[in-house]
Amino acid sequence: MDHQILIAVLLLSPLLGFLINGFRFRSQSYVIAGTVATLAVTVSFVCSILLFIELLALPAESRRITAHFFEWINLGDLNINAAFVVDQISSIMLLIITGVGALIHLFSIGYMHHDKGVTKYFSYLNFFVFNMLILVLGDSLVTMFVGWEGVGLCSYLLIGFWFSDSAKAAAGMKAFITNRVGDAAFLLGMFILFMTFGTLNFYELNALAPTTMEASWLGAVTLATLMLFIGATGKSAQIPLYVWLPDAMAGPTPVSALIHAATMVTAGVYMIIRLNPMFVAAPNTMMVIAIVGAATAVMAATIGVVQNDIKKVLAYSTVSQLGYMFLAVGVGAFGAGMMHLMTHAFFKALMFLGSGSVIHAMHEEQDIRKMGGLRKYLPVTHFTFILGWLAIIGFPFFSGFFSKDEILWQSFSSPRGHTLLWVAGALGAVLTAFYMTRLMALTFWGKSRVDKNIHPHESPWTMTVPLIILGILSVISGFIGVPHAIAEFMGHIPNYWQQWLAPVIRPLPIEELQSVTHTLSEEYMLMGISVFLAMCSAIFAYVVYTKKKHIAENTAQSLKPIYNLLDNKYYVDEIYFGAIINPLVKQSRNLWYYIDVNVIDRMTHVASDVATNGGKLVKTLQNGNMQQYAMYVSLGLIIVLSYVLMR
Amino acid sequence: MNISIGLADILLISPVIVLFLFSLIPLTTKVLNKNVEQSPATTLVVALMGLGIAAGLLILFGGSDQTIFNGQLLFDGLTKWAGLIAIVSAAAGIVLLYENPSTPYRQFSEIIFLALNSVAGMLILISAINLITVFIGLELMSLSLYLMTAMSQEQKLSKEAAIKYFVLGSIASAIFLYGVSFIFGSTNTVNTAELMQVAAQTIQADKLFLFGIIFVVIGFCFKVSIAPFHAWTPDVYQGAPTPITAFMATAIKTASFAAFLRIAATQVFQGSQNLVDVLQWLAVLTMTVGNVAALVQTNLKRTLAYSSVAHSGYIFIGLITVGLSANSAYSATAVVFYLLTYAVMSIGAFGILSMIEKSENDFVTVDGLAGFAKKQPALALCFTIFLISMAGLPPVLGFFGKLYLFGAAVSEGLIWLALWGILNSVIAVYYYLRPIVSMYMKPGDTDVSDNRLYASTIMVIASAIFIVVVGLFSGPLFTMIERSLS
Amino acid sequence: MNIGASSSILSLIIFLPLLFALVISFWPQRQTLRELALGFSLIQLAVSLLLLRDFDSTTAALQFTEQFTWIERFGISYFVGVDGISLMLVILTTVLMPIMILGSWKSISEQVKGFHVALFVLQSAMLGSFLAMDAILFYVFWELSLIPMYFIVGIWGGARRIYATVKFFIYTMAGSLLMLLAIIFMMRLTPEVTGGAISASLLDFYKLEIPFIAGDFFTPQTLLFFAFAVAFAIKVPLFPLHTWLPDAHVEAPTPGSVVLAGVMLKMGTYGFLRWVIPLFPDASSHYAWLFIALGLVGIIYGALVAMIQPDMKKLVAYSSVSHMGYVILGLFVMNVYGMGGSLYQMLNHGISTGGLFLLIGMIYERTHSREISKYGGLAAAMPIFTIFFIIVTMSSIAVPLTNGFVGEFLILMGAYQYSFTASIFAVTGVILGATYMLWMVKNIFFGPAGEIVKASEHDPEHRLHDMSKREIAVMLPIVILIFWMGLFPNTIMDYSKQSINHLLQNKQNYSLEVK
Amino acid sequence: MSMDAVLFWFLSIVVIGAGLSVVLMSNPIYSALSLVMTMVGVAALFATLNAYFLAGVQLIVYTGAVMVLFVMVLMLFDLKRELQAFSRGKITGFFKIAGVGVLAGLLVGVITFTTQKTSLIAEGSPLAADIAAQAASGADNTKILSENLFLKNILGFELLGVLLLVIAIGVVALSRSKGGTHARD
Amino acid sequence: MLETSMFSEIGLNHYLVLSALLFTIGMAGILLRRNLIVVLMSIELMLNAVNISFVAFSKYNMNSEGQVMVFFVMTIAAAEAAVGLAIIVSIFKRFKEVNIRFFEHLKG
Repeated sequence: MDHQILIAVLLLSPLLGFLINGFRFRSQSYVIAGTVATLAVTVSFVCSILLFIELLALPAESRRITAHFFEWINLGDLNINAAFVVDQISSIMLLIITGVGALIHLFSIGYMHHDKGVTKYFSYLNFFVFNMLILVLGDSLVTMFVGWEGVGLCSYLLIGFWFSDSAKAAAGMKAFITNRVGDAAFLLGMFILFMTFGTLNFYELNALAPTTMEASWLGAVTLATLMLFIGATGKSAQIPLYVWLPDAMAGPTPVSALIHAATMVTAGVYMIIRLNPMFVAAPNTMMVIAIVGAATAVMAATIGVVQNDIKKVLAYSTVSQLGYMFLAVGVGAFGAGMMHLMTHAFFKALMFLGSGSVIHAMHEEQDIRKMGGLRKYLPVTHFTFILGWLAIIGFPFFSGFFSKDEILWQSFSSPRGHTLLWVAGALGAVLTAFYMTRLMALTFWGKSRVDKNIHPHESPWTMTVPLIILGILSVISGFIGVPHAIAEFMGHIPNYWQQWLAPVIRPLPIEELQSVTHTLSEEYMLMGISVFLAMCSAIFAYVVYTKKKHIAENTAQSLKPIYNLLDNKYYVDEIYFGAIINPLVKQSRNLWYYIDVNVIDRMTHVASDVATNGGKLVKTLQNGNMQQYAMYVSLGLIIVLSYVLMR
Repeated sequence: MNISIGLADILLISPVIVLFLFSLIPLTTKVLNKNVEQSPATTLVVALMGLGIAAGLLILFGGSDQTIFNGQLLFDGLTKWAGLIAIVSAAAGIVLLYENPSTPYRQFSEIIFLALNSVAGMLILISAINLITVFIGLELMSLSLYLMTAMSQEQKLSKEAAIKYFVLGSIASAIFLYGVSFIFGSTNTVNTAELMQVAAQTIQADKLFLFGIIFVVIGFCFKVSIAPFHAWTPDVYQGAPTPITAFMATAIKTASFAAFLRIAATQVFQGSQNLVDVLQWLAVLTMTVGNVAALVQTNLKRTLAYSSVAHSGYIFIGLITVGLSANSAYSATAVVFYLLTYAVMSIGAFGILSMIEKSENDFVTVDGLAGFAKKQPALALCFTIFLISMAGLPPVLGFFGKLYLFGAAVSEGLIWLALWGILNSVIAVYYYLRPIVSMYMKPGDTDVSDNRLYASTIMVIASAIFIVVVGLFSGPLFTMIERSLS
Repeated sequence: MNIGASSSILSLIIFLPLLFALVISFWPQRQTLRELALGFSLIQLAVSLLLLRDFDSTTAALQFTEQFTWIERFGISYFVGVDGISLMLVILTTVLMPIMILGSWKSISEQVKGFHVALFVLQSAMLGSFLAMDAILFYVFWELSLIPMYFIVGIWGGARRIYATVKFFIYTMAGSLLMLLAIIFMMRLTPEVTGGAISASLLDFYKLEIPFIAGDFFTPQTLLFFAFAVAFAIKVPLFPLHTWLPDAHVEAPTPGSVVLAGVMLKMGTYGFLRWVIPLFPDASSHYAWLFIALGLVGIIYGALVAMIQPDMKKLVAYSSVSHMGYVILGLFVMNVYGMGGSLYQMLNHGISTGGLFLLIGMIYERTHSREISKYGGLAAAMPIFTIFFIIVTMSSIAVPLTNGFVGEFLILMGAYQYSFTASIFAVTGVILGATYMLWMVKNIFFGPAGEIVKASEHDPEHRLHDMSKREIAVMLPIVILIFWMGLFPNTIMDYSKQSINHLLQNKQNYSLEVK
Repeated sequence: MSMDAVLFWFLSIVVIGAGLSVVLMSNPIYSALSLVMTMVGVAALFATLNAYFLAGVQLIVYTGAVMVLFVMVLMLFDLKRELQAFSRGKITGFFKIAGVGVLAGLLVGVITFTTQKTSLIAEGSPLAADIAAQAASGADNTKILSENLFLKNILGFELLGVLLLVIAIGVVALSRSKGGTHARD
Repeated sequence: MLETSMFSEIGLNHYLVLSALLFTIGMAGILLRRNLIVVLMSIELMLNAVNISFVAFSKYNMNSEGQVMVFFVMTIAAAEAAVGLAIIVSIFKRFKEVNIRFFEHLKG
């Protein structure tokens, strides 16, 4: 019972924060609003920790705390409860969401203090946390879907937070609709699962998941998982539905940190890990996921190389990193995926907040070409940003290093992996190192290109404290899940992460695992190659963007077509608009014009015209001449007589 | 030949006698009063008394299923009900007459005299089972009407209407009579009761008889305005003074249909499938012509005239059903019920028009009703009720009339006729809605010609109440009529 | 004091509004008319809640039945009853009524008396058609509902009101007359099952076994099925019979739109559920594909066409076409999810689309424009209004925790159970629905201040003031219902579960018991 | 050719010829006079059919009364020449003439080809033998007629009285009404 | 044989055909003549045709009822003529015209 209360408090405290701030949305007192919101999330964080401790106390196999509140939808065989589960996976998510969330709330107090809609902002933020908690805690796909759409809604509201800019409002709408495409597939996936297994509860589904692998592409499990994966591509910004995420940077920067880096966008990965037995049973889906993940990782990284907006760079980086996570889950490395999810949450949140600090300092200037040399104005930001940078480029023994290399290794060594996947992953790592270094170089290092009117200054403590905490986490968090190879090397550090997750992760089938064997040396070699290449890339970028600018410009000039292609993000938006959206709108107009107006209404009018013309005919016949009338009588008589005689 | 006329004959025919006598009272008074017209109100009261007494006598003796005058007249349920409808609607027509600008008040007693005798003719027409008596009744009814039409204060259109009605009506009479002569020649009788026994066989064997029947049927078709014999209807309805139009659309139509019903009830149609077919086509043609023509009218009276044609088509469906069904009481009841329905709503609708007309030359257009609802909410509501009822929308009487009528058709397997009737109802809705649109939804200041038209107002409101109340409780009335018809 | 639902509570529910209408039409004071009407509607709501309280949701049987002979000759009776299928629609009708009256407080300024009389008569007719268990009685109420609606659109409507109202009337009338013919035909068949007497009772109709030959269109059951189905499809409205709806909605005054979308359209879908499917099980199954296809076309077509509408009301009207397509889809997949979802979606659509129309009405009162392109940036000027609008929008696009999700989810699930292809088409509606609604929200509320907002800034007389207390009071029940129904759907679905299960299990020989 | 036949053919030629000239004469006075001729011919035809009483009535009522009325009215109007005696219009004219022709054809066809009633006395007449016996003499015929008229059809007879009264009063009233011949205004 | 019998033996059909011809002549008159009085005369022609038919049938059926009818028809025809003429006279008084052409105001 006390679990139930704990979970209730965990869930309701952000909701309460939302309501409190929501009802006084006109208030401009950022202190009250911020305090309320931050407190609400902090309460949740405390609950999360308590729950985590309770979980720790439970034996490994039965680490599961459930809270059943009420029956939600109950019809036929469908039985969906408002029930929530804290287990190994969701407890990690809980900690990330509430922990990082609380930090970002704190950061926001400083960041948003001058904004008129600050109370509204905090209420949205709290509401987001509430929905995210439902997403991760829900015990069934439908409950998850509640949060799934709920975070989408919050994302929509927060992206369009500065709604008077119509581009920003449009970005919010784009995010929601793109997500809806995924959601539609998600719904289909749910239906397939329900009709196949008769339940939508995660545990029941996982227990029912077939142990034999499904070879067919059209098998129920494959189809269902594919559909769910499409849902995940929407939420987690994978090809082909990633297009909304870069635009989503229109929202306030802490929002980007919370929603579009740390939490919401990882929901797809989380969902796949939640249902990992089901996905394991569908190798075809896994293959698709891995390929999509790898492709996204590379593609987003290439775009990131040429972006000049600090947040856009981070956004593409996020897309790219999410690609890694999908690559991981696609090859069956669920633990590694989850690990990367967590480390990414730390360092990407850190970098977003850092960029927020920069933007704050630069008075809303986001173009990195107009920055440079900020190191001296923003020491704390710079320092923490460096930590994040090192983490993301996989600098050894920073958190990103552990998770990313585990993913790369798994993509090579897993029975569902492939050399090409590893190549793609490594290429992505190289590119990541390049563009992140470029970002650092252009923003913090080199000569200042800052506008004379702008006097950058370090942010207040509410903003720097979260940066520092996240920086620390970015550095150390990798150590809780040190990969096997490195652990060997570092002296048998236990992999707490794997141990923790093991009970809820279904390993790949034993026969598959036995089919491939890899040696430790291979692992070292590959790790060495990737790290080496990444470091080279980083150094190259450093050199190019701090010392020898002309190289970059020359390259851009000489590779104009490629540069343009990347600069225009492979024209994906244009293709979507040109091939789908615009024709759809145009055809809709035609549809309305031709079908509604010219067919259906026309038919109605024709029918009435027929009647009216009939009436006019009768009117003509009724010409007022009584002899004419007598003629009708006689003709009528004749016709009747003749007709009757005909038989 | 021992034929005596007894008390029973006199009692049964007493409504006719009463009507005739009462028709003479105002006239006699006028003559005695040095040819000076007494107050129209008195005349009206006398006329209404006469009609009232006649109605009472009809109720008292009417439905006794007796034939009198050697099988000339039959007083059965049909006589009683159709007679009552005719008398009551005639009374309503007279009330309208009393307050209409086209009425020649200096000759009000003459008009009333003609009207009451016309009603007497109707009673004869309704009760006659001898075709020649039918003819006499028909002529008594029609000739009075022609004269009434011609006597309007309005000089141009009413005269034209009268002459058109007269000439075409005479052709119809001739056709009817020619048919009677053929029937007489073939069967040696013109008594419908006797005809009933031989009709079905004779019609197959004897083409002359078939022709006779067709001529008679077409004679009636003319009177009840079945297309293509309807052409006089819109012109005459429009040209005649509105109260007389009301009289024509209700009393005359009821009486003609009742007599027609007697022909149909002889089951004579059953002998010739072709005849049945062609009658069905006539019904379809009538409904369609009436409704589509009404769609394009602007003059409200003419619209209602065409609508009257369309309603004849609906009733004609019932009539065909009567001609086909073995147990015709139900179908006949449906027809009589519809006649009642149509009479009440027509009286009401024409009554409203009559009240709006400002002078004998005034005619009401559809758009001319604009703003009526603001000036006269009660009357506008009544008019709406009449129109809704005519359109056959529940819960008012018109719906139930149609329900029973189409129900009868469906039960005889004439589903396609019912379908056609229903299709037509849809067309009809459009033009029934237009006056409502005008009254309620368009700005304007249409008002009644005089706020002191008490008699008409009472009559119109009573009709509306009747339509609503009887509409809701039509079951007992239907059962009552059916019981007296079977 | 324990006010129990007496045996004649249904008659009370049906005829109380008529009585109210009568009282209002003779009420001498103009000033207190609205308050009176509001009070009456609340009384009516209370009475209907009594019904809800005493309703037994554990049975599929017909409850609170009353049967009096009406027209004995044809076995037509005044026969009313309520079961799980109709109960919630009755409540929906009575709930929306006070909201509508309150919503029209300012917008209806002419002929106030007539307006409220029409509203109450309309309410009575609608309740009657939900509760009638006799074919003719049903038909009477069904058609009766047209007349006040006709006046509401025609008198208090917009510029093209007459075209719209006549179109509405004739479309609906055309369909329902076919139904009348079918009813008459079926009454002729009833002696088979009643042992000689004609009957118009629905329960006797249920007993009929009307011959059906698959593939032969001209068999009685097929023809009757289509006669009924067309009548209801026009009312729903199902593509391609929907074109009257946008016109009617655009021209109708706010309460007219609300009642049209909120309740009247439900009469069509209710008809399918109460009449078509149980009466003609073979034909319904055999031609289910057709209606599913039309429902799907309606979903997608309605959404696509809504997307390009420049007028808010027209957009919402086409969204109704889309939403009602879902309902039809759910009904004809003939499984418990589809049907349960459909029944739920009927309520949802009534509430959320009704809410949208109310909101559009409020903004129209202020600016006298419904052209989306003239708006923009309204969120800054009217934040509370924006909040309400977005909440209702979310309900309309079926975001979870709002009512819309539950219905749509169940219907889609039902569609999937019927066919994967059908569900693929159906879910596109989910995407498109979000597209057009958000497009509208974006263009009205977000972006830089548009023509109207700018004009209002400079003109103190036309300043856009945010929602008044009354307007909040109008919207609050709707928002509460949206969330209540989204969070606790069982509290509402429990009432209809038995009836739906009963229908699905005994589709071939459906019958209703009388409790 | 019996005398009867000769008489019939003569009379029928007269009737048809006169009837045609009623229709075809463009001067209404000539039409009226032709109508008199027709009436007389019809009266004679009645006589050939043993309906002597009716022949008399025909002569008195029609030629005597009705025709006088017609001629009088014509005189009253003083119509010397008709401007447009016949209706115009090619299509309608065609339909009218064709219609009349077809109607005549239909009637004659049905009369001659579908029945073979060549005799003037029905075989096995349903009436009583006494009538058959009395039928030979015209005097008795009138008696039977009068009995029939005053006993069996007394109602019709009385009604005709009413009708004539109504017509008389009505016509007078019409003539005195506004715009009538004897209007007081 | 047929020739002789048709000409020499006068039967019912002869009278009926005569009546039919007269009837159609009357009909033609109504359809074609524009003078209202002539139209009225044509109506009389039709009624006379009917009378011939009645009398012929009366003789054929040996039923004097036919003759009674003729009597009635004649009376009514006279009454009709009276009414018709009265209306025509009143029309003439108003319009100075009895040509049908002038009475086409009511139409459509």
